[in-house]
Order: sequence, then structure tokens, then C-alpha cells
Amino acid sequence: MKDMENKDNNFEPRIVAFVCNWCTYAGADLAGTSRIKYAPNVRIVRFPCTGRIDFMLLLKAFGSGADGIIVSGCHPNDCHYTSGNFHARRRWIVFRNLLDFLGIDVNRITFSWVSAAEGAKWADIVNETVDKIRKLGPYTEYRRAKDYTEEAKQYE
Amino acid sequence: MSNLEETARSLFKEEKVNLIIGFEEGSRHPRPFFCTSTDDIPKLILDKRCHNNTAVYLTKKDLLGTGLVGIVATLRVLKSALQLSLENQINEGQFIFIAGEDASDVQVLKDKASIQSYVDAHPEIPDSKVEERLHHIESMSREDRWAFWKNELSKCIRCYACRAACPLCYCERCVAEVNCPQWIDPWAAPLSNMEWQVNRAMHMAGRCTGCGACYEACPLDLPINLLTKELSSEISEDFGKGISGNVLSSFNPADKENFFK
Amino acid sequence: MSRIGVFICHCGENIGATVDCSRVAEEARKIEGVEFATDYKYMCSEPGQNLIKNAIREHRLDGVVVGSCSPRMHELTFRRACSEAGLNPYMCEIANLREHCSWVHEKNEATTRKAIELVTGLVEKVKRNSPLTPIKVPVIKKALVIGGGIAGIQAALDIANCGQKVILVEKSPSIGGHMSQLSETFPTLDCSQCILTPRMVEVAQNPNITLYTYAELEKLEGSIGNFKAVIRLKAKSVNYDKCTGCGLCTTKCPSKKIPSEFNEKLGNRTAIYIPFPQAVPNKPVIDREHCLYYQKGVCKNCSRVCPTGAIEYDKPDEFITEDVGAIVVTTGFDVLKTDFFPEYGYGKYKDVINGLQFERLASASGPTLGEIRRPSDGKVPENIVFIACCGSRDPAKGIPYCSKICCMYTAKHAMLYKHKVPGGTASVFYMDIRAAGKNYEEFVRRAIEEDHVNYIRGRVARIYEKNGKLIVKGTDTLLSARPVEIEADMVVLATAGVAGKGAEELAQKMHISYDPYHFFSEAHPKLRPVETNTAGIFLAGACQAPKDIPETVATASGAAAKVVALLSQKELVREPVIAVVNRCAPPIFSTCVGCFLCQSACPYQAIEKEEIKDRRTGKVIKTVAKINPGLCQGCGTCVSFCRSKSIDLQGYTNEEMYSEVMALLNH
Amino acid sequence: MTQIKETVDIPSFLQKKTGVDVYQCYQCGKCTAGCVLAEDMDYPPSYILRFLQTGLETDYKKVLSSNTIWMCLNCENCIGRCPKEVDIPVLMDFLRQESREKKLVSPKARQIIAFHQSFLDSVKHTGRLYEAGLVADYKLRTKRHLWQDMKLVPKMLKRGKLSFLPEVVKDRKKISDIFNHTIDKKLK
Amino acid sequence: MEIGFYPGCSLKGTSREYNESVLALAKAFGIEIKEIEDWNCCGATAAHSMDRKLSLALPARVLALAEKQGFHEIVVPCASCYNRLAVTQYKLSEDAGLKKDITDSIKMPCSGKVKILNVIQFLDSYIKDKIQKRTVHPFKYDVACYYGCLLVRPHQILQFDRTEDPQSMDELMRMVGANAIEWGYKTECCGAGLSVSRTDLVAKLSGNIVKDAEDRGAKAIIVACPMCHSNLDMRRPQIDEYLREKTTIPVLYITQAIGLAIGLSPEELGLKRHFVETSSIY
Repeated sequence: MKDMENKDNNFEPRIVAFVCNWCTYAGADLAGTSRIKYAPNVRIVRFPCTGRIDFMLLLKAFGSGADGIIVSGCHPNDCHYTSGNFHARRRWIVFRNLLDFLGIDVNRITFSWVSAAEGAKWADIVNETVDKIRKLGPYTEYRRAKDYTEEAKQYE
Repeated sequence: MSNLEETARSLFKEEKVNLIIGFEEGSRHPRPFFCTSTDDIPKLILDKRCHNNTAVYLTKKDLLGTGLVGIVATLRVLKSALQLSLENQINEGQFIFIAGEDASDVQVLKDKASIQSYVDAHPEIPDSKVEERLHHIESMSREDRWAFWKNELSKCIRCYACRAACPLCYCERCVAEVNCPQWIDPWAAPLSNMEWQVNRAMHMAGRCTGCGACYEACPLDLPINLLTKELSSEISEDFGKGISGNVLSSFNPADKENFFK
Repeated sequence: MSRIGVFICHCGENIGATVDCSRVAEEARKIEGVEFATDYKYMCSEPGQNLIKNAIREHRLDGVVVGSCSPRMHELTFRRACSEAGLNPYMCEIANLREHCSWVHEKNEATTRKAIELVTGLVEKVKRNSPLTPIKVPVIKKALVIGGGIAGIQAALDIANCGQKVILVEKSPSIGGHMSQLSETFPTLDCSQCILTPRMVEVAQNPNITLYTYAELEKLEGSIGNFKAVIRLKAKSVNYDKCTGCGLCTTKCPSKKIPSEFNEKLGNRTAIYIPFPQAVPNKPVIDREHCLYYQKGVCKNCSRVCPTGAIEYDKPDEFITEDVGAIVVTTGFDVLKTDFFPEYGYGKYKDVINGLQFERLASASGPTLGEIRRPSDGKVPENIVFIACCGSRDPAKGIPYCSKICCMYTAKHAMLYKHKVPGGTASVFYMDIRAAGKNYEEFVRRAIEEDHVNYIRGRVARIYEKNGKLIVKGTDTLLSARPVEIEADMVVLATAGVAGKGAEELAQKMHISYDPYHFFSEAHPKLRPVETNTAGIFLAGACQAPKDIPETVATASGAAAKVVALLSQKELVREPVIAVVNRCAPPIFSTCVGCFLCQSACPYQAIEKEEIKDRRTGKVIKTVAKINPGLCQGCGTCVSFCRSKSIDLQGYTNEEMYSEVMALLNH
Repeated sequence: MTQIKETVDIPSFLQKKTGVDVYQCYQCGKCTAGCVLAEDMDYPPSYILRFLQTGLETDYKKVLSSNTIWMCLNCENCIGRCPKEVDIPVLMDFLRQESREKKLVSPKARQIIAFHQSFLDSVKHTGRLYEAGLVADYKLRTKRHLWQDMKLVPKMLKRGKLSFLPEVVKDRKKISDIFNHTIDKKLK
Repeated sequence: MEIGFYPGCSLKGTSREYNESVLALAKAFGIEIKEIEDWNCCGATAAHSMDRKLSLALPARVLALAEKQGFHEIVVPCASCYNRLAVTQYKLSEDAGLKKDITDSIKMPCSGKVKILNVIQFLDSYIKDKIQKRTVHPFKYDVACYYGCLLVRPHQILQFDRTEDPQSMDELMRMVGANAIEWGYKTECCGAGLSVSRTDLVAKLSGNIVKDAEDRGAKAIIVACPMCHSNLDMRRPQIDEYLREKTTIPVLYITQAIGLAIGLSPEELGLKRHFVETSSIY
């Protein structure tokens, strides 16, 4: 998938989805059992709860080639662990502020609540995100900052 | 109301402290000073120029020894101390605080409550320069902000002076040293530097007392204090004033956001 | 160097038709550390599972990735297969190639690539997985039930009848709770005590039940399977081993004018008293606030007349400790008193009473022996008014929620009144009639259609007294909000049901969560209605929210079933997916610095403090976090919060997740 | 027959103007039950609230042209007892203004308004209320049962309850300024 | 220290006796009260029925004047004025924008610091403690204390006594030897501002009040509001017409009742000015 980096003309976004096991993962399963088709660009990583998702994983994903990220879990009050998603929500509110302040493109991260019953919603979330990222293009800006030599490249 | 010198003496005599952390004249600025005997007391100074946040020493057990310790405490020191006690790093009866902004007028504080009321009684005047810079950066376009920070942080040499100067960076193993997984690349590069600062800011979220020690310590004068400052203001905006301490490990079902789909 | 096996399932056409399974296997084979990779039509079938087992044995695999349907489908199947082949089940991961891939994408290169990447990600994870063994917690085979109302009685009996030991703690001198105060019960109108008292006696006689009345929970420690409960036995001042319950003392007690709690202050009792005739245990206690001896040091009549010398004036409260494996909380509810209502006279009108008081008036064992007589002058009211929603659904002065039972008991009250005072008129002011429940609607209609109770839709603005009548100013919102004024002889307020006194304090003692109204919260409002967030502590009855008797009994039996299920195991086996705080060599011992901010992040109060002591001197070196495996449910919130990365979640460790993500992207 | 909602969202309009959320009302009728004038109103308070909840222009007109809003004594009994704390008095104040601006004042309420106007005129000119003047002025405005209150006048004079000359504020300019700045501004 | 005095229009006209009795009491107890100079009408019901801003501006000017003239406390015997002033002060303190708007229109600053006392609060804080000592002719009658609306509502703003079944007047009356009876109309409206324009309604509302008081054997109705007074007293002919019976129960201001108790003469308390004969109680 690396090869897609530069030739933006037929750019295929790389999306990683961090989802909780009880709501969104099950929602995605439902999308499957109801055969709802959506873009194949997304890779789902399963966590027990959105509360478990470390903010560093998002940065690392961007750094290693993700053009977009989806973070999704149970709707407020539906958390399997009662409050994991509330903690997560706080974390994302703060984190998003910080990223935005640093000029990191927060539009590349889709946050959503998708319940086990919302297979269709999951499909929409994925498709919307893929379209959005397709417009934004690959997130090379971020990856270029990886080291100074990459830095130099842009001035060549 | 009493002056620093006699307070210090009485601490050695009455309270049997065997160390007072304070300030002495330095070559350019006043510098932290460990006063271990009454003979050194005359060296102790306290005035507007003493702005090192000496609270950083409160968690350095090897420096403090076992006995009771006194510390000349400016507002920033007291604020840090409060947060430290909230985080179970210091206990009442371990320290005696000589609170004040000038040697001529200090008062002795021993327990959390009195420190709290002292802090409440001395609201901090927001630093207009910092506010300005914040607004300046906020007003930039996203791209410019990125360019700005990438440029600033590409200078970082990862000396971790910011970490060393911060009273609230007391972890025995910092996340920067964690290597499985290697969350943050150990070498200096714009991105890894940024990752380090993101971690610092996130770990400070709701805890930072805004003393600015990190910025003052930075050999390259990177405006990293703005990151924590920005978060603090956003936090009080989003979760209500007065909320502090453990913002990220608490929540309110009514927390508002506008970006969840 | 790890030896991973990869098994790609076609699931017949389900995956195979869309994803090029053999290529996925082929690509997987190229991944470093993959020892064996193959694809097969049905992995979950007998031969499929054998294929995996044999491969594990032949190739000495130390990790397995199965690319198949959702792990929510067959994770268990494949993990079992692995362990049968001698591989730790937690070394097996499932790549979801069906629900998340073949079923949602078209047949093309991209889809197959996705499948390959999903597999790669999990291969990298499995490489870093570590074998886990399910957690075993021993279980003390004894349950504690707090609260001796109908909920507590039902729960205790159900548990005891399954052969488990039960300790039933009740704070008042007798079990029975509010139900013992009721006259008849809706919707059948059968006498409350007739159905309750046999149960109360059963409790007293059941060998598996130890009953502590006049007792309260003082302190609770430990966790599921191993609680340590300290119980305060309030001094009864009567030795129950000697006392025969003859009741002579109560007849001789000089202070007779003490308002009786059981009769809701409509009747009196003595200072040494048995709350009501059918009380269990049917033995007296001395109410020290009102006893002459304790107040003035004189009298001692009771000990003088007691034939068995059972009176013990100077016995203090006692404390006993009980080890139990599970707890059921059934502390019930309270009702607001009439003095809560300004516009209805701040409780200054004797003849404005609340629902529970009316129950006592209507009860054959009540102060009026079941005749409806008004408190002020004992006259039979000819015109009675019932007001629903007193305090309920009233955010301004009361509570916003609906108390649920008032509609029904008000209908019952009106009906009972009409039966006892055929000539009288009964009016009910209501906002909505909420009669959802078996035979409930029919019951209310009966009140209206057969007993001609006059239902008026509208709230009452105020009540004031004029020449012996209570003027009730209401409105009929169904007649273009026409004002209605009724001259009543007696008014009954259907006052709101609220959490019992001290509910908050009790919740804090037990670390269970409660809502803004101090009702205890269930672990999940729909799927775990009788459990709390604290494993091993269960709820039943009106301590969760106002409930009627059928619902209360149902939850009680539900909770009992949960408890029995728990106690029936020798030891608890729990998924090892729990958080752990790292431990390492001296002088650090653990990278945890003990800031304990994580404690508030844990939904289960599972994070405790542990003191690391010097082996020889025994002095504390440092205090660090420790996660109670009995309480942790494995959400991992603490893990991503911990700044020094000192906590990790087994099965989802930082390293595992990190590697999976990296692999997905860098493939 | 009520038609579908018009575009103007009356409830949110009211909320914007008065801060009162009419949807809070769940029609328990307690306000009406306690209202001393409920019988004499075209529509009792709880009814008015219902009209406002429908969000229909037609119902809104009904409210503005009812005598209820003018009958309301602002005795605050309703809000004092409302379980949902719907501030009807504040609503009434606003509806009165609306009804005048939209020229929908109920004929039955003319005399009440006439009185209020006489009252305010008196205040406007003298800064204080000149009761004798007020009553006379009002009677002339309404030409109704002139004699009913005129009968009072001599008695009042006898008891020194009426003065022939009005009490006057020195700084009368200030007062008329206030009027120009507020009520008259709108009416101009 | 001097207390500001805001009589309001009625006390200068129809309810002169209220004015007289308040001043008489103050004099008797040696309390200095000084009329606010150049005060204007509070706008009463008329203003806030017709225009919100006007209804705030008029009282605001009074408050501003009081401040300007250096009063920290003002006593406002008229319940209606009291209500308007208190509400205005509250609304302005709630909403800075509104405050600016209003102060602009009155061209005066208004910090809202002045403490506003209604007559009961005034009596409570300056006279209550001395009352029993000074009582020479105990007011030995059953009385019905009538609070009306404006004294106790809206509670969240006035924070005075309790909305349902208030007690403050009853308590004062008991102190001068009266028996304050339980009755049903303590806080029911008398018709207030409709006195002239809808006398028919006033007759009815006030009628119910008078009747209940009389039925319960009260010898006097005690009030603290000129509007209530004029409706219950001046409108008695219409009331009797409505009730179809002759009612004789007199209506006294609480200041008059207390005045009598401490031995002031009916004349100086203005009792002669009433329409309903008051001689039955002295």
C-alpha cells in the first residue's frame, strides 16, 4: 500500500479505525451480516473500550502512513463499562484542542458513536470519512516532518 | 507578618528543620539555595526576581534527606505543592512553607488548608504577553500554525530541561524512556520532538499550574509553555472554571463537544 | 523467533467468493515468524479444527491467527481448539475477514489486500501476545441480604432454599418492611399481611437463614466472593434467648404516648414495644430515646414484671464480622411526609394525610381497626379527595421522576374507601393514569366504572380549612380548565416515593453508585438490572427506584438467582483480560509513582493502594497502585490514562496494540 | 381543523423574547386551579399555554386577542405553584405588548388599557400619579359608568384622600425623557 | 443613620392614613426616616402591563435617586412599589445589558446596592424588639392578617417570608396582643390594579376575602398594601352589593394597629379617613 503515497491522481486513502468491542465493532459486524457495502479503505482495530485507546496510537498511525482515522465507541450512557466512553470523550476533547493548536489537521480524525444496532451508520461513517480524506489528499505534510532529510526534500 | 530571616531562624530553632530551600544571589539572577545551617541564613533572599519554581525539589527524596524541610515559597511554588499533595507526592508535616513574595513580609504555612486559602487570596495576574502569543497563534491558519510549530520544535535538542524544571514531572520512568513499544523516537526530529511535547502537554492537562518553568528552562526558548497554557484555558472553557487536578481521569456526563458524529 | 500459524477460512462462498483466500495464506507465509499458513473451506468444522490442532503439534506453533468470521462468532471455538492442542488459548487471534471484509466489499484486489493486512496486523499482535491463565477467585458460600422488607425476605428465602447460607440484616425491630403496613394490595385486593406474614415466619424458621433485626451494616471490605462485613447490632436491651415474647412488659410500660412508626404516627406505642402483632421476631426492644429509665433513671417496670429476667438495661451495641461471598441490597424506599407540601398546608391540617397513613387507616390491624375515620375527630369522612403526583413529577418543589406506584394505590384507596363507606363520595385529582401492568388498567377502570370514583384531570392549587371542611381548589383540564372546588372531610396525598434515609451513606460504604436521588444504580439499565457496578453486590426492590410488589419480588428472585449462580461455584473463573500495574526490580519496584489519579478513572473502584515494604526492616519504601483482579472488568481506561505507562491491559497490551497498528500500515 | 405548523416557530420566538419555554408546561392545570380570575377569563392560564404550545399562528392570534392577558393581575400565584416553573406572569407582560403592537387587543379589555393609559399619562406629565385627575381622565376616555366613581369623589375629598392639585416632580423633563426612551419610542 | 423613605403615589393620595401611621410609628420609636427627594411613580401595574422597559426605568430612577442621596436602606410601605423596586433591582443585577440600557434611559448610574425594606421588614428590624415593652393598649382582637400578592411573591426574587401561609404579620400582631386567626385568603389577590377599570371583578375578589375573614370572626383585617386597603375599604359598597350582605369588618394598616397598641391616637393614625367605620376597635 506504500506505493500509493505519491501518485495522488488515483489516491486511495488509508484509514485506521479504533473501535470498542461492544458497540462499534458489533455495529460493523451488523453492517456485514446485513451486507451493506462500503469503501474497503478502512482497517478496524478492536479495543475493549474507547477508554482504552491511547492518544499516542493516533499520532503513530498518522506517522506511519494513515491518511485518516476513525475513533468510534458506544453512545454516551451505553458504555459496557458504564463510563469508559465518558473518559474517552474528555480525552478526545482535550487532545483535539491540542492537535488543532499545533496545526495538525483534526479533520482527518472522525469521532463517532456507533451502537451495535447501527450497521448502516457505520457504513456511512466509513464512506464519508473516505470521501473527506480523498479530497484532503495523503497526509504527507505530517510524515515529511519525520526527519530532517525528509524536511530538506520539500525544498529541493 | 514577619521577615524572612527571623522566620528562617525560628524554623531551625523551634521547628527543628535541618534544611531550608530558598534563593540566594546568583551571578545573573537569584538561584535556588539549600540552606542547611543558621550561618547561611543571611544568604537567603526573596524578591520579585526569584522565579525558579523550587517546588521541583519537593519530590527529590535523595536531596531532602529524612527530616523536616522548610521551603521559601512563592505563589507558583505553593500552587505546585497543592497539586503535588493532590497527587499523593507530598504529605502534610513533611514540609513547612515560608510563603511570600518579598523577604520583608512572609508567613509560615504548614497544612494544605492554609496553603489553599493563601493561594485563593492571591489570584494570579494573567501574563498579557503569553495571552497575546496565544491569540496570535490561534488566529493563524491551520497550515501556518503547523509551519510555526514544526519550525519551532525542529530546533528542540531533546535535552529534557523542560521535564527537569517541571515540579509535576516526577515520574521515575518518563514515557519518553519507554521502549516497548517505542512511543516516542529517542532522537531529535521535528515529528518526534512534537510527539514528546504532545505527551508533555497531555500529561499536564488539568494539572499544569502555569508557572512557566518549562519555558524558562528551555535553552532554545521554545514557547512550549503555550501548549499547556492553551490546554488549561480550553479545559476551563469546556469543563468549567475551577475544575483542575485530575481532569482527564474524571468526567461529567454533561461534557459538551461538537465533533462526535 | 516466533512460530505463528495462519489459517484462512473460505467460509464456503462467504469469504472465498470475494477474497482470494489462497493468496492471503500465501502472503501470510512470507511474513517473518510465520511458520505455517494455509486456507480451508470451513475452519470451524471438525476437520477444520483438526487441521489447526495438527499444525500446532507438527509445527510446534506458539501462536495462531485464524482469518474467518467475526471473533464474536467463533473466537471461543478456535481458542478451545488451540488449548486442546496444548497451545494457550490466548495465543490465538481472529482476523475478521467476513463481516468486516468479504461481506461489505466487492470482489477485487483492494478487498484481498485488506484481508492480507488484517491478517498481518494480527500476526504481529500474536507475536507479542503472552499466555494468560483465567483468574480464579475462591468463593465464600454465604450471602448477606441488607433490608428485611418483602424484597429482602424473598431474596433470602430463594437463596436459602437453594441450600446456601444467608444472613439477613434489618434495621428496625421486625422484618416485613412497608408491605407489612399495607392493607390490601392491588390489583387483586388480597390482604397484604395474609400473604406476607407466612413468608416472615418462614424466614424465622429456615435453618439456612441467620436473622439480625435492629442491626445495620457498619463497614464493608473485600470483593466478590470474599467480602468482610461488619454489622452493628443495636442494643435491644432485651435478651432474646431469655425473652419468651409474652409481652407483659409492654402492658406495664408507663410511657404509652409514643407515636408508632408502624402506624405512621396515627397510633401510639410504649417505650418497650413489639412494633406490631405479627412481628418477626415477636419480641420487644426498648426505645432508649423515650424510655423513662434511660432518660430519667427511674421506672424499671419492665424488668420488674419480666418473668424470665430478660431485660438488660446496660448492654451496649455489639459488632460482629461476617465473611460473605455475595451481597443483596434491598433497603427499600421512603415516602414524603405531608409537611413537605406548602400549598397543601405544610402538614398543619390533621386530616390531610399521605398514602401510607391511609393504608394504616384501611388496615384491619390499624389504629381504627380498618374503619376509615379521620385523624382530627374520628369522624367518618363523607367526602374524600385523593391527590396524585404529590411531589412526583414536580421539579420545582419535589422530584422530577414518576413514583410509579401512586396511580395504582390511589385507585385502590378510592376503591377501599367506597367499599367501607358506600354512601361517601371519592374524588381523585390526577395528571395521567399510569396503569401499565397485568390487570392494572382493568383495576383502575373498575374503580371508575363500578365504584364510581370521580376522576378529575388536573392538579390541585391549594387546600385550606374552613369550618371543619378542607377546601380543595383544583381544576378540570378536560372541561376547558374549569376551576373545581371541593369541600372535603379528608384529603389523601399520593406522596412521592424517595430513596430511604441514609441510602447515600450506605452506597458509599459499599462503593456502589447511586443516582442524583440517591437510588442505587444498576450495572446496566436493561441487561444487568439487578447487578451493581461492584461485582458481587446485587440490588432488588425499591432501593433502585419506586417499584410495586410484583416487580420487587421479581427483582428479588432475580438477584437471588445471580447470587446462587455465584455461590454455586467453588471458585470464580474470570477472563484474564484485566489491567495490571507493572512490578520491577529494586530500587524502583514499579514504575508507578503512586499519584493515584487513576483511581477516579476506574468505573469499578478496582484500584487499590499497595505498600511495598523493605523485607527486613518492614518499613514502607513506596506506595503504588494495585489492581484488584476480583473487581477489574478490563475496560483499560486506566491504562491509557497512566502517564508513566505503568499499567497495562492483559490481552490488549500497549505493545500488542502498537504492533498491530504499525503492521496494518507498514505492510 | 388545525393545519400543519407555519414557518414562524412561536415557542422558540417566545423563548427568545422572554426566556420562557412553553414546552415545559405539561398541562397539569395547577395555575388555573389557583388563578383567582380563571372563571372570568376567555381562556384560563393553562389553556393559554396550550395554545402557545401548538405553535399555530391562529392559536397565537387567539391568545393575543383574548381578554385573559389583560385580566391577569400578575399576582404570581401561578408561577409560585407551577411544578415546572413556567413563568406565566413574564409571558403575560410580553403578550400584552405583542397584542398592542399587533393591534389585536380584545374589545373587552379596552377599559383596562384605557385605565393604564390614563395612569401613565398622569405619571408622564407630573412624574407622579394624580388620582383625581386619573379617575376623571379615565372616565372621559371610557365614558362608562361615569357616576359610579364620581360618587366617591366628595367622600374622598372629605376624608382628605384627594388633593385638588397634583403632586409634581421637579425634574419633569427627565420623566418624559424616560417615556420617550421606552414606551413612546415603540408607539411612534 | 437615616433611612430613605419612598411613600409612592398612593400614600400621598388615597392612602394618606398609611403615610401618617408609618411616620407616626417612626416618630414614636425615634427612627429617622427621610423622604427621597424628587421621587417619581414606580409605574405600578400599568407600566409593566404596557411596556417592560418603562416598568423597569421608573423604579430604576427611584433607586438611582436613593443612591445619589446617599441612602443605604430605603423603606417602601406600599407593597406594590416595594415589589416593583425589588424586582427592578433584581432584573438589573441579573442582566448587564439590560442594566446599561435602563441606566442610559434614566441618565443616572444605578449600582443596585440600596437595601429595600417593605413595611414588615422595616418593623422587624427597627421596632419588633421594643414592641412588647411599648404596648400599652394590647390589641385584644381576633385579626385576619392579609398579605396579598406583592409582599411575598415572587419568592425567588423577594426572598421574604414564605409564599404559602406567610407568618411575619401574624407574628407582629401577636406581639401587640392580637390573636391572628387561621384563614383561607392570606395571599389571594384582591383585584389590585383593576380597581377602577373592572370594579365588578374587584368586588368579587375582595368580597371573598372580606367574607372569609368575617365568617371566621375576625374583628379586623390587617393589611400592608394601599391597593389592598382601598379595594377592601373604599370598595366596600360594591363588595356588599356582590355579597348581598352588609359587612362591617374594618381594614387596618399594620402600622395603624401597632400604633393603637402603643397608645397613639386614632387621629394621628388617620383612622378617621377610612370608609368603613373603625371605632369598633378602639
